[in-house]
Parts: sequence; C-alpha cells; structure tokens
Amino acid sequence: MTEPNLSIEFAGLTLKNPVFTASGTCGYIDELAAFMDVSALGGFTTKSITLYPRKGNFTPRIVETDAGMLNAIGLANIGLDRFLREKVPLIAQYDTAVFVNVAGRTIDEYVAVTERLSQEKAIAGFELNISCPNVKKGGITFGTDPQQVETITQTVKKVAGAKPLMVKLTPTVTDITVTARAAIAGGADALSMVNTFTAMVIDIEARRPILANRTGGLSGPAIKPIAVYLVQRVYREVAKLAGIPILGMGGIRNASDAAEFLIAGATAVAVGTASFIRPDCCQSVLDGLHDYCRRHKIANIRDLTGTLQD
Amino acid sequence: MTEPNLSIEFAGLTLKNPVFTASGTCGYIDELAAFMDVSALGGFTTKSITLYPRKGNFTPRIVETDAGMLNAIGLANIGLDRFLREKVPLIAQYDTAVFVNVAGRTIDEYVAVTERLSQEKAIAGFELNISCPNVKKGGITFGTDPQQVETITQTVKKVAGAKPLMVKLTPTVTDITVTARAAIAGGADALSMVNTFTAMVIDIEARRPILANRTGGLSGPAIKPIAVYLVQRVYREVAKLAGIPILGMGGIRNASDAAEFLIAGATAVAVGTASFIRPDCCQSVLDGLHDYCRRHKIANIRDLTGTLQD
Amino acid sequence: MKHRSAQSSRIFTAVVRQHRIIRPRYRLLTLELDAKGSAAFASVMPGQFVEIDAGPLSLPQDKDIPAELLDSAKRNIMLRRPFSFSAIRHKGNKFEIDISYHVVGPSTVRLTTLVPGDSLNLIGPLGNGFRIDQSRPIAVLIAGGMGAPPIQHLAAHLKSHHPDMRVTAFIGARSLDEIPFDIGTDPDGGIIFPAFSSVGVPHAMTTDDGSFGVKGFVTQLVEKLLVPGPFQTDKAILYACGPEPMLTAVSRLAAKIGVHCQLSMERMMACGIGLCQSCAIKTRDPQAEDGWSYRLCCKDGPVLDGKDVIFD
Amino acid sequence: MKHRSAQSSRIFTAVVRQHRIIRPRYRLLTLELDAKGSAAFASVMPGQFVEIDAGPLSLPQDKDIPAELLDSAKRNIMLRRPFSFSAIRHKGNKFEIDISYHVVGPSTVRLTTLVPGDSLNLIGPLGNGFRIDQSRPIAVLIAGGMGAPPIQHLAAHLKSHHPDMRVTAFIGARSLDEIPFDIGTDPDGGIIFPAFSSVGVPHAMTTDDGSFGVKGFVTQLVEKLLVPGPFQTDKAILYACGPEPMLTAVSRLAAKIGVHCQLSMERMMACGIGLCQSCAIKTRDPQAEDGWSYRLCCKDGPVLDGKDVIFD
Ligand SMILES: Cc1cc2nc3c(=O)[nH]c(=O)nc-3n(C[C@H](O)[C@H](O)[C@H](O)COP(=O)(O)OP(=O)(O)OC[C@H]3O[C@@H](n4cnc5c(N)ncnc54)[C@H](O)[C@@H]3O)c2cc1C
Ligand SMILES: Cc1cc2nc3c(=O)[nH]c(=O)nc-3n(C[C@H](O)[C@H](O)[C@H](O)COP(=O)(O)OP(=O)(O)OC[C@H]3O[C@@H](n4cnc5c(N)ncnc54)[C@H](O)[C@@H]3O)c2cc1C
Ligand SMILES: Cc1cc2nc3c(=O)[nH]c(=O)nc-3n(C[C@H](O)[C@H](O)[C@H](O)COP(=O)(O)O)c2cc1C
Ligand SMILES: Cc1cc2nc3c(=O)[nH]c(=O)nc-3n(C[C@H](O)[C@H](O)[C@H](O)COP(=O)(O)O)c2cc1C
Ligand code: FES
Ligand code: FES
Repeated sequence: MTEPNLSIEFAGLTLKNPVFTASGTCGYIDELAAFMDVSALGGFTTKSITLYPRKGNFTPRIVETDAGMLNAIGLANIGLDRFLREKVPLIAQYDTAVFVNVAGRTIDEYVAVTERLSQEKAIAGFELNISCPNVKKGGITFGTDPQQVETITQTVKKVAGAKPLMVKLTPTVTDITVTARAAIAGGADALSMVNTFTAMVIDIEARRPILANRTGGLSGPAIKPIAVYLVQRVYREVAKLAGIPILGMGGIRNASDAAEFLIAGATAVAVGTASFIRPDCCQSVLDGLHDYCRRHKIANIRDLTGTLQD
Repeated sequence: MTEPNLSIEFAGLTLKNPVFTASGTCGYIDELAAFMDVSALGGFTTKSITLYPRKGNFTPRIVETDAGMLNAIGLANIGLDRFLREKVPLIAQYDTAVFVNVAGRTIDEYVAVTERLSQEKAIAGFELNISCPNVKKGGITFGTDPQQVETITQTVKKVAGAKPLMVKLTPTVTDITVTARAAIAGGADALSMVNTFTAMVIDIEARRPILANRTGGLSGPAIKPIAVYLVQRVYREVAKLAGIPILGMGGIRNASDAAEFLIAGATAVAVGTASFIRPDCCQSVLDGLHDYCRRHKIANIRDLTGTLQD
Repeated sequence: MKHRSAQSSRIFTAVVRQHRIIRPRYRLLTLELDAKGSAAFASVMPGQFVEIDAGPLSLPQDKDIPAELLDSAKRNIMLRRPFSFSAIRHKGNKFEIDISYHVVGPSTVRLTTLVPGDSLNLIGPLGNGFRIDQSRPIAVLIAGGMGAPPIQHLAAHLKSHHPDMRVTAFIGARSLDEIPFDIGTDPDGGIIFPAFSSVGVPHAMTTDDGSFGVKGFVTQLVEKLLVPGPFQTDKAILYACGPEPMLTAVSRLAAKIGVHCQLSMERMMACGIGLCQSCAIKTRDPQAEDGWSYRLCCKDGPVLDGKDVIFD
Repeated sequence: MKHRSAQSSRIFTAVVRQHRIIRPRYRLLTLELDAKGSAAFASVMPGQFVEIDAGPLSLPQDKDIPAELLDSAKRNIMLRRPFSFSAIRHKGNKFEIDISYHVVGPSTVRLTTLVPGDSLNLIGPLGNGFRIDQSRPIAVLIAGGMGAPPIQHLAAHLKSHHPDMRVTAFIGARSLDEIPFDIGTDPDGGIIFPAFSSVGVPHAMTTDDGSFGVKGFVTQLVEKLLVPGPFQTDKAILYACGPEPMLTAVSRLAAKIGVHCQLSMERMMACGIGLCQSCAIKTRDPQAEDGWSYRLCCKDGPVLDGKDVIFD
C-alpha cells in the first residue's frame, strides 16, 4: 500500500494533517517548539489573545483531579499589541496553520483583535473563544445563549477578511446542537469543541476551594467520552449537512483517542492537557494516526471522518 | 471530645447518618447485604422501579473510561408488582431509610408507582428519576425542561402521601439552578444530584460505539469535580434559602470525597460506582466521616453542610 | 430486632507466589489466599471466578507492552476484572489458586508486572460454577481460547471427586501462539498438555490455522469424534467455556446430537456481584410473556444450562 | 525554508540506583540518567528541577501509606511533578542525581514503591537555578523544610566551583521528624549534617519546636547571627529555598540589612515548561502600568531575585 495521505481540507484551507494543538495549552508557539517540531503539525491554536494584556487569575490556577485537571488561568495573555510585535514574527517561522484564539469582554474587543490580525499573513485563521469558564465577563456567557452566539459570530466574521473563523463551543448547555446551529447561522467556517466543564475541588481541611478563582475548567481524559458524544451528535445533526468541519478535542492523549474523534465526525483533532505530560504528544498522535490508516487501509484520512456505524 | 453525632435531618426524616447508596448501583437491597451491614447506612436508594417490568438494553451495557464508566442498563427492573411481592418484605428487614427510585415513560406511570408504594411502611420516601440518559422516553427528557420538572414533581407529590419526595437532577443543562427551582416549586422535599452525563466510547477497530445502546451515562471519579461544583451552586443559589436538603453524588469513593460534597452544601451523600469496586465502600465512607468530624471537632455532622468559605 | 448482615468474608488479599510466562501474551499467576480468602474458597467449584483489582499495579515500560495495546492499556483502571481459576491447591491450611490470563488490555497489562511477594485484592469466589451431573458420567470438556482455565480446573475436579466418570477434553485455540498451557511430550514422544495428562484426562487440540493439533474449530473435532461413535447420549454431557461463537456452536451441537450441555459465559462486568446489571444474558423463560428474560452472568452464571441460553 | 525545531533532548529515562528512607516520610532517591539525560544535564545549576511522571508507578498497600494520605494519595495521577536535586555526580560518562522527597500525596506515595532497577520518565533540567554572584563572595544559604535539596546542591556547587567564597548554611525544619538529611556527628561528638560537612560548609539548624538544633524559625537565627556581626553587606548574598512564609521573611530580612537575595520559589505546576501559565508569581515590573506583572515559576524561576518578588 502507498503511504496514507494525512492531509485534510479544513474551512477552505488544505492542512498537512488533522493534528492541532488546543488553545491555551501550548503557549504562543515557541514554548512548544523546544520540545517538538511544530512545523509537523496540521494546525496550531494560540493561547487566547485579548485586545489588552491580561494578567490572569491569582494562584493556585490549577488543580489535578482524577484523569483530569481544573484550570483557571483567566486568559492571561500579552494582549494584541505585544502579540503582534513579539509573537507574530515567531509564528511566521513555522510551517503550520496558526489559528489565533480570540477572546474579549465585549463584542467590540473580539472585533478589534480579529480585524487587526486579519491582515497578518502568518495567521491562517481564528478561533472564537466564547466558552471560557474562567473569566467574569465574556467567555462562557456569550457561549450559552444561541442568539449571542449568532450575533458575535456574524459580527466577527465580517472583519475576519478571507481568513476562516472557527467557533469554540462550550459543552455546558442543555442542547449543543442549538449553539452549533447558531454559530453556523452566524457564518462560522468551522466548529471547535469542546471547551472545559466548569468544576470545583474543595480543600476539606481548610474548607475552601483549591483554586483562587474558586472554580475552574475540567479538561483531560476524564471528559473524553462526553466530548466524543457531543462531537458525534453535532456532526450527525448539524455539521455534516451544513458541510462545516469540526475540530474535536477533550482528553486526547494518543492516536486511538484521536481516531475516536475522527470517527465520531471531527475533521481534525486538538491535543490540550496531554501536552503537559508529554510535550511531544502531538507528534506521537500523528505517528499513530499514520499507523492506524495503514493498518485499516485508509488511503486518505479525511475519509475516516464520520464513519461511525449505526 | 464526645463522639461526633452523625445523624441528620433529611426531608423531614431523622437519619442515623448522611451516607446513602446511589440508585442503580446497589440493587434492591439484598445484593449489597452480602457485603456490608446495610442497616449501618443512613439511607438506601433502590434501583429505578417502573410500573411494568423492563428488561433493559442489549449488552454491552457498560464500558470503562478513565476514572469512570459508562452505563446503559436501560432501567432494567422487575416492575412494581414483583417489587412489592419480592423486595418490599426484604427491605422491611433492614434498619435504614429506603428511598424508592421511581421512573416511567409517562407521568401516569410515575404516579401509579408512587401512589401504590406510598402505603408501604417499609419505604421511607421516593426519588424521582427524571434524569436517566439511557431510555428513549421519559428519563432525561423530563429532566431538562423546567416546566416539565415542575409539573411532574407536583403531580407525583400529590400521591406520595406523607413520604418525602426527592427529585434527581440531570447535570446536562445550561443552568441547573433553573431545574432545581422548578423541582422545589413543584414541591420537592429534597434534591438529589447529580445523575450521569451522556457520553460515548467508540471501538476504533470496528468503528462502532461499544455500548449496544450507543450512548451511556458517565459516572465515577471523573465527574466528581463537576458534581461538587453543581451541588455548591445549587446550595448557594437555591437550596439553602429554600431550606431543601441535597443528596450529593458523583464519583464519591472515600470520606474525603464525601466531605467535599457536604462542605459544598449537601446534607447527605450517595456512593454509586465505587461500590462496584469495593462493595463495602459505604461503610468506609461512614467510618472516615466519623474520623473527619473527630479530627475537626465537629460535634454534629449536619453543621458541616455548606461550610465552604468564600 | 432488625436484621444485621455479616461483614463479607469474600473481600480478601492474596500474595503472588509464582508468575510464569507461558507464551508471549499468556501468563500463569499463582496466588496464595489469606485466611479469609481460604475460608471462602473451601467449597469452590470450577467455573466460579474472582474479581481482581489491578488498579494499584504499576504500568510496565513501553517496551514491555504489546505494541497494539500501547494506547489502550495505558488508560487508568477503575473497575475490577473477572478471572476464573485453572487450578486450586491446598497449601497447609490455605489455598493456592492458579490464574491463567491473556494480556489484552489495561488490567492484564498491569498484571504482568507482578512479582512473587506482591499483593492483590480479590473478591470471590463468585457466581455459579459447573454443576456436576452425576447421572451423566460421560463428561466431554470443551475449551476455546481463554475458556481453557475453568475447563482445566474442571478436569482435575472430576478426576478427583468423580473417579468413575469418563472424562475427555477438547481444546481449541486460534494458533500455537495462543495456547494458554504448557506443552509437553508423553513417553512415546506424543505431544500432550500436562495440565490434562497429569490428572489422566485424554485430550485433543485444534487450532484455527492448523499451526498445532488438528486444523479447524474445536467443535468440529468434537462433532467428528462424538457423533458417529458408540455413545450413549443420555449418559453424556458437554461442559464448555470459550468465546461466544464457540459456545453457540456447542449449544447447536448439543441440541443436534441430543446431549445436555453447560456453558460458562462471559460478559463485560462492572461489579461481578449482582449490583449493576451490566452482565445480562438472554435466556429462555417460560414465565415471561415473550418467553425470555435476562439472567446475570455474574450471579446466575457464569455457567448456565445450554438449553436456557438464547444466542441471537 | 521554514524553521524546523530540533526534537527535545530533555525528555528522557532514568534508572533507580538507590532508594533510602531517611525519616518515615522523607526519602532519598538516586537516579542514573540515560545518555540523553546526561547530555542535557551537562551544565545544570542548583535550583533547576525535573518533572517526574509517577503515573505508571504502583500504589503501595494501604499499610504502607501514611494514614492521613489514604484517601488523597489513591487518586489517579495525570500530571508530572517538579523535584529539584540535592546532589549530582558524574558516574562514568553519565550523571547520577539525588532527589530528596517528602511523602505528601499521590505522586510521592507512588515514588515510595521504587526499587533499584526501576525506570522513571523525566523532563529536565528545567527552569533557572541560582545565579552565582561572583562579586558577593559571602554566601549565606538558607533552607526551610523541603527547600533543603537545592540548597544542599548549591553548597556543594559553591565549594567546588568557587572555593574562595565564604559559604554558610542555615537549615530550618518544623521538627526533628522533618529533617530531610542524614544526621551525623563530628569528631568532637557535635551533631552535623554530612550533606554540608562533607563539602566543608559550616551549618546551623533550627526546628520550630526545638526538638533539634536551635528552637525557632531559621530566619530568626540568620538574623541573630548575621546582623550584629562584622559583615560587609555589599559582599554578601542570601540564597534561600523553602516555604513561602520563610521566603517572605528572608526577603524582608534582606531588605532590612541591605543585602541581595535569591529565592527559589514554588507553585503548583501543570507542565513545568511554560505551556500552561499555571505557575504565576507576582513580581515587580517598572514597565507595567501598575508596577507589577506575573512571571512563570517554571520558566523565569524557580529562582528569582528577591527584590523582584512581591509577597502579598
Ligand atoms: C467469568 C469470567 C471469567 C474469566 N476468566 C478469565 C481467565 O481465566 N483468564 C483470562 O485471561 N480472562 C478471563 N476472563 C476475561 C477477562 O475478564 C478479561 O480478559 C479482562 O477483563 C481483560 O481486562 P483488561 O483490562 O486487560 O482488558 P479490557 O479493557 O477489559 O478489554 C478486554 C477486551 O474487551 C474489549 N474492549 C474493551 N474496551 C474496548 C474499547 N474501548 N474498544 C474496543 N474493544 C474494547 C477488547 O476487545 C479487549 O480484548 C474472564 C471473564 C469472565 C466474565
Ligand atoms: C521547583 C520545585 C522544586 C521542588 N523540589 C522538591 C524536592 O526536591 N523534594 C520534594 O519533596 N518536593 C519538591 N517540590 C514539591 C513537589 O513538587 C510536591 O511535593 C509534589 O508535587 C507532591 O506531589 P504529590 O502528588 O505527592 O502531592 P500533591 O497532590 O501534588 O499535593 C502536594 C501538596 O499540595 C496540596 N494539595 C494538593 N491538592 C490538594 C487538595 N485537593 N486538597 C488540599 N491540599 C491539596 C497538599 O497540601 C499537598 O501537600 C518542588 C516543587 C517545585 C515547584
Ligand atoms: C491550562 C489550560 C488553559 C486553557 N486556555 C484556553 C484558552 O486560553 N482559550 C481556549 O479557548 N481554551 C483554553 N483551554 C481549553 C483547551 O483548549 C481545550 O478546549 C480543553 O482543555 C479540552 O481539551 P484537553 O482535554 O485535551 O485539554 C485551556 C485548557 C487548559 C488545560
Ligand atoms: C450501573 C449504573 C446504574 C444506574 N442506574 C440508575 C437508575 O436506575 N436510576 C437512577 O436514578 N440513577 C442510576 N444511576 C446513576 C447513579 O445513581 C448516580 O447518580 C451516578 O452514577 C453518579 O454517582 P457515582 O459517580 O457515585 O456512580 C446508575 C449508575 C450506574 C453506574
Ligand atoms: S457484573 Fe454487575 S450485575 Fe453482573
Ligand atoms: S507550570 Fe506550566 S507554565 Fe509553568
């Protein structure tokens, strides 16, 4: 058999393979580059960028749980200006599709960041973070109301220029197909799912939450079966018909996990928390997917998407 | 210090301690009795009882996940008549508050089961299962719509006689305080939370879901931090003011886990999945809570409820 | 006075005494039960099982994990796993049990790290084993793949408790690599399984690919040898354990030649003790409106009467 | 041509060479690094650290877990944990490192099961260690509790690389039970820590409860001995590692007596390599509008200049 072709079409882009980093878990790009060949990745999602720098929450910002962790980083980031000055030139050095994850308190902030970056050649596209559970304003409050999802997507899409706009969905809604439809109605070119689940760990000796922010977002293998279910549901009920690709994530740590998401309906997958334990995890996911395709005689990995049987 | 007092007031009942079994994880009562002294428990929740016997789903009905498992038992149970004939006499032999978990396809079925059992001296109260993700009709469809939650609670409450009615909430809603309020408006005497999260595991070799039912409910330590958060939220925003106790559950496997739920706002706690691994788990939770109270000089465990600091 | 149930004596600790590699993916673990466990095992029957908690065990290094299990086997373990015994022996006033296992996933990969002296937490013995039918002294034992351990145990049990019975064993495996026993030779150079020959049970072997023994499915061999023979069907019984397709074939064969059979079934089990209802097996039930109901593999089984099991 | 970054040489394997119990809850683990790790460690500095993956290790039996950790320590582990080194030695063309650790939770409880020959996966060396200030040859080393390992490493480093410096060490612990070193006696019967005396560093000890050494906090002793002495503040520097309250006190003391100090900080770390931003430390930043910004303990630290750290 000839070598499997791992390239995919994703929101109008041709990517060399379906493996991305998840926002907030691999820095701006150079942090990860010390540990793996970032240019081997199909895509890279940056830490959330906001219009102004954000210091983020007090510490502790993380706590480990069974097969997972909570984080309440609070969108700590260097802000648009420094990102443009310091990080965009670095990003330009890597041969991967870099999506900037955009966050804000108001729609205007999302618009300002996207508009400014829509001109940057080094940036492949955007991921709209309307699902971060760790900030007081913006974040998840936008993401749970279908009307707001549509409005913000539509407004930001107008200023994204030719670059694709991905909308990141929160899993903490009664019916995720409703918000998925709203994002697509607003003009989303792709859906990314899922973000973390709001959760809490209590220190029973001090009787206070461990996290300074009290609550944090649960990520890691613990949430994987829920994420797979949600991707599968959105694919079957919404995305497939709409022809909109899904970037699937939640607990992926090896190629088998990634394959589950692809079979469920994702066109690409992102590795988040697992990079903390194995900073070269994306590479091994990639290698493993290659092997999986060979073993199953899948000539084009894009043909794996949504092949879940009834 | 004198020995801590573990007894609690729960929905009008005085219970010897705050440790329950979770519905569906300890059979009708005799199954567990082979492994621990069931009369040591504060409460026991039966497997869901429906008006007519249910065979349940095809197998596989379970699959393990990281720090959790999915189940799609499908409310397999012997039905009201056989329950009355075979199980109620057994239940009468144990000295613990037995709550019958009631399920159905229609409100009439819930009413029929509750009405008939409201006469049984051996039964302490009811838990309304409006949150089971594993059946086509009833179950979770009732549980996500606040209006339906209120209606079903109200209707069933009318026939529950003097026995307390607990309503079991599903975690898969955008805002759980809304359904909690609806249950209380309908007359719930207690809230039990949380039920499982809908989830899926895919066999990547066969490219089908492992479970015959395709999806199942995720339980176990994986969901604990989400459950603690939800209990804490419902306690602060709804239950405390309403004076309605919460039976907290989701991944409890030891006394520290149980203490987290109590501190978060639960009045009692239920052990589910953990009994599969250690069938005497409830006993060790009980012993450990006793030690915790001694160590923290808590004279009455009921004073621990909701002591989470800001 | 309200009823107070006794604390269970069936949750106990066992210490690893021996651990042998039989084939790359097949191992033999010898466990010495503590006093509580030994008491619980006093009247154990072949076909019963234990639930092992492999959660606390370490994960081998990558190089010691079969390549195709690298992803799946690293998953955290929460639930216990059911295993039957291939042998049980008195050891002073304690019992020693042998567990033959196949390395297939997270728990069995972790079991490979056990060394003598290590401890394991067990629940058992659980379920109902084979019920020896005294009125049917022609016992035909059929094992497929990892169904072999309880069949080996049954062979030894029948020979020691029912010396007058005529016991024959048929063992099937996919290939030579998947034979879970030691292979030996008899004085004439013939190939034998000491597991059966040591207790005087004649035995035959099939492999699907013909790499060892007779080529074909074990049930085909059984059919060939039994059906035409001088064979009193009302004095015979088939005792079988193996994968579901094999048990289906055994059940069909038994019906066809008109003999009784007992089948040791498998299901994914969350608890092994009747709490969770995950291990349902479809069985004939004249009482039920539609003629069938589920029984629990862990409590009502794992050994069920062949005529009761419905194979779809 | 687009940039292709090199594969990392900092993810590697180490083999356990020795494992000693120093005190019931304190152990000393000696690891031999593989070739890749040894190369990465060629220019390691005291205060740097490794991230250890204890996830694959087994859980001890209940009786071998401190009672108060029974619940918390059984939790599954996902993340690595940071540990610094108390010593580093050449061993042929490889390096051997000593890790002194305190058993406090799921990872450190699992570490206790390691025996010589076992392997561990490590990432490191990570972060910035102590920067030896050559213009300040009076080096005062201060350790509190589990802050001791990098201070011990620093003592040895200073004596071998900067023999002209005047190095003194002050070590504080809560009580005798929590001294993470071996205790020895000098020829006169005086009590010493071989960890320091073997490299010729005079040292003094405090315990909060007076069960060993001078009663009180280590910073109190430092203040008493240093401040009144004939002591050239512009030639001196404090190097400290320990719990945050101790570091706060060191930073105050340094400011009060007008000497420089370097502090090795701790934060809960999810990654240890700058990916997650979990390990933020509040530091002075004249560039920032409000005069402060966060630095990352894992990348910018763990050792920071005392005057930069803001203790709230
Ligand atoms: C009564 C009884 C007695 C038994 N006796 C023995 C015995 O004596 N010796 C023995 O070796 N075994 C025995 N078994 C089988 C044994 O219990 C299983 O092999 C064991 O549970 C494997 O555990 P594991 O964690 O290694 O693998 P698991 O993860 O439990 O996987 C076991 C099998 O299930 C399938 N599976 C599970 N999850 C997935 C998934 N996500 N995707 C695809 N496939 C999946 C796989 O095909 C795999 O081979 C017995 C079973 C029963 C019910
Ligand atoms: C740069 C650096 C160097 C270090 N060097 C060393 C060293 O050389 N030796 C050494 O022993 N340690 C060292 N540490 C500390 C070490 O990393 C921790 O002790 C280790 O992470 C403990 O891991 P654990 O899994 O055993 O416990 P964890 O679960 O990680 O707990 C560690 C501590 O965190 C607190 N905690 C965590 N979760 C909870 C919870 N749910 N409720 C209440 N409290 C909680 C507890 O108080 C506990 O003592 C260093 C740390 C850093 C940052
Ligand atoms: C430490 C941490 C920081 C994160 N920061 C962001 C962020 O800035 N923006 C965002 O959209 N998602 C963020 N996420 C969510 C991840 O991108 C991802 O959706 C989630 O963690 C699930 O994937 P995982 O289980 O593979 O980590 C963060 C997750 C973690 C663990
Ligand atoms: C095998 C299994 C069967 C269950 N059956 C029921 C049921 O019949 N009715 C119900 O209300 N909840 C049922 N549940 C949900 C549990 O009562 C509990 O809400 C959930 O498992 C979370 O708790 P845990 O993590 O401790 O298991 C079941 C859970 C499991 C694992
Ligand atoms: S495995 Fe739980 S009932 Fe059989
Ligand atoms: S621990 Fe992740 S950035 Fe420091």
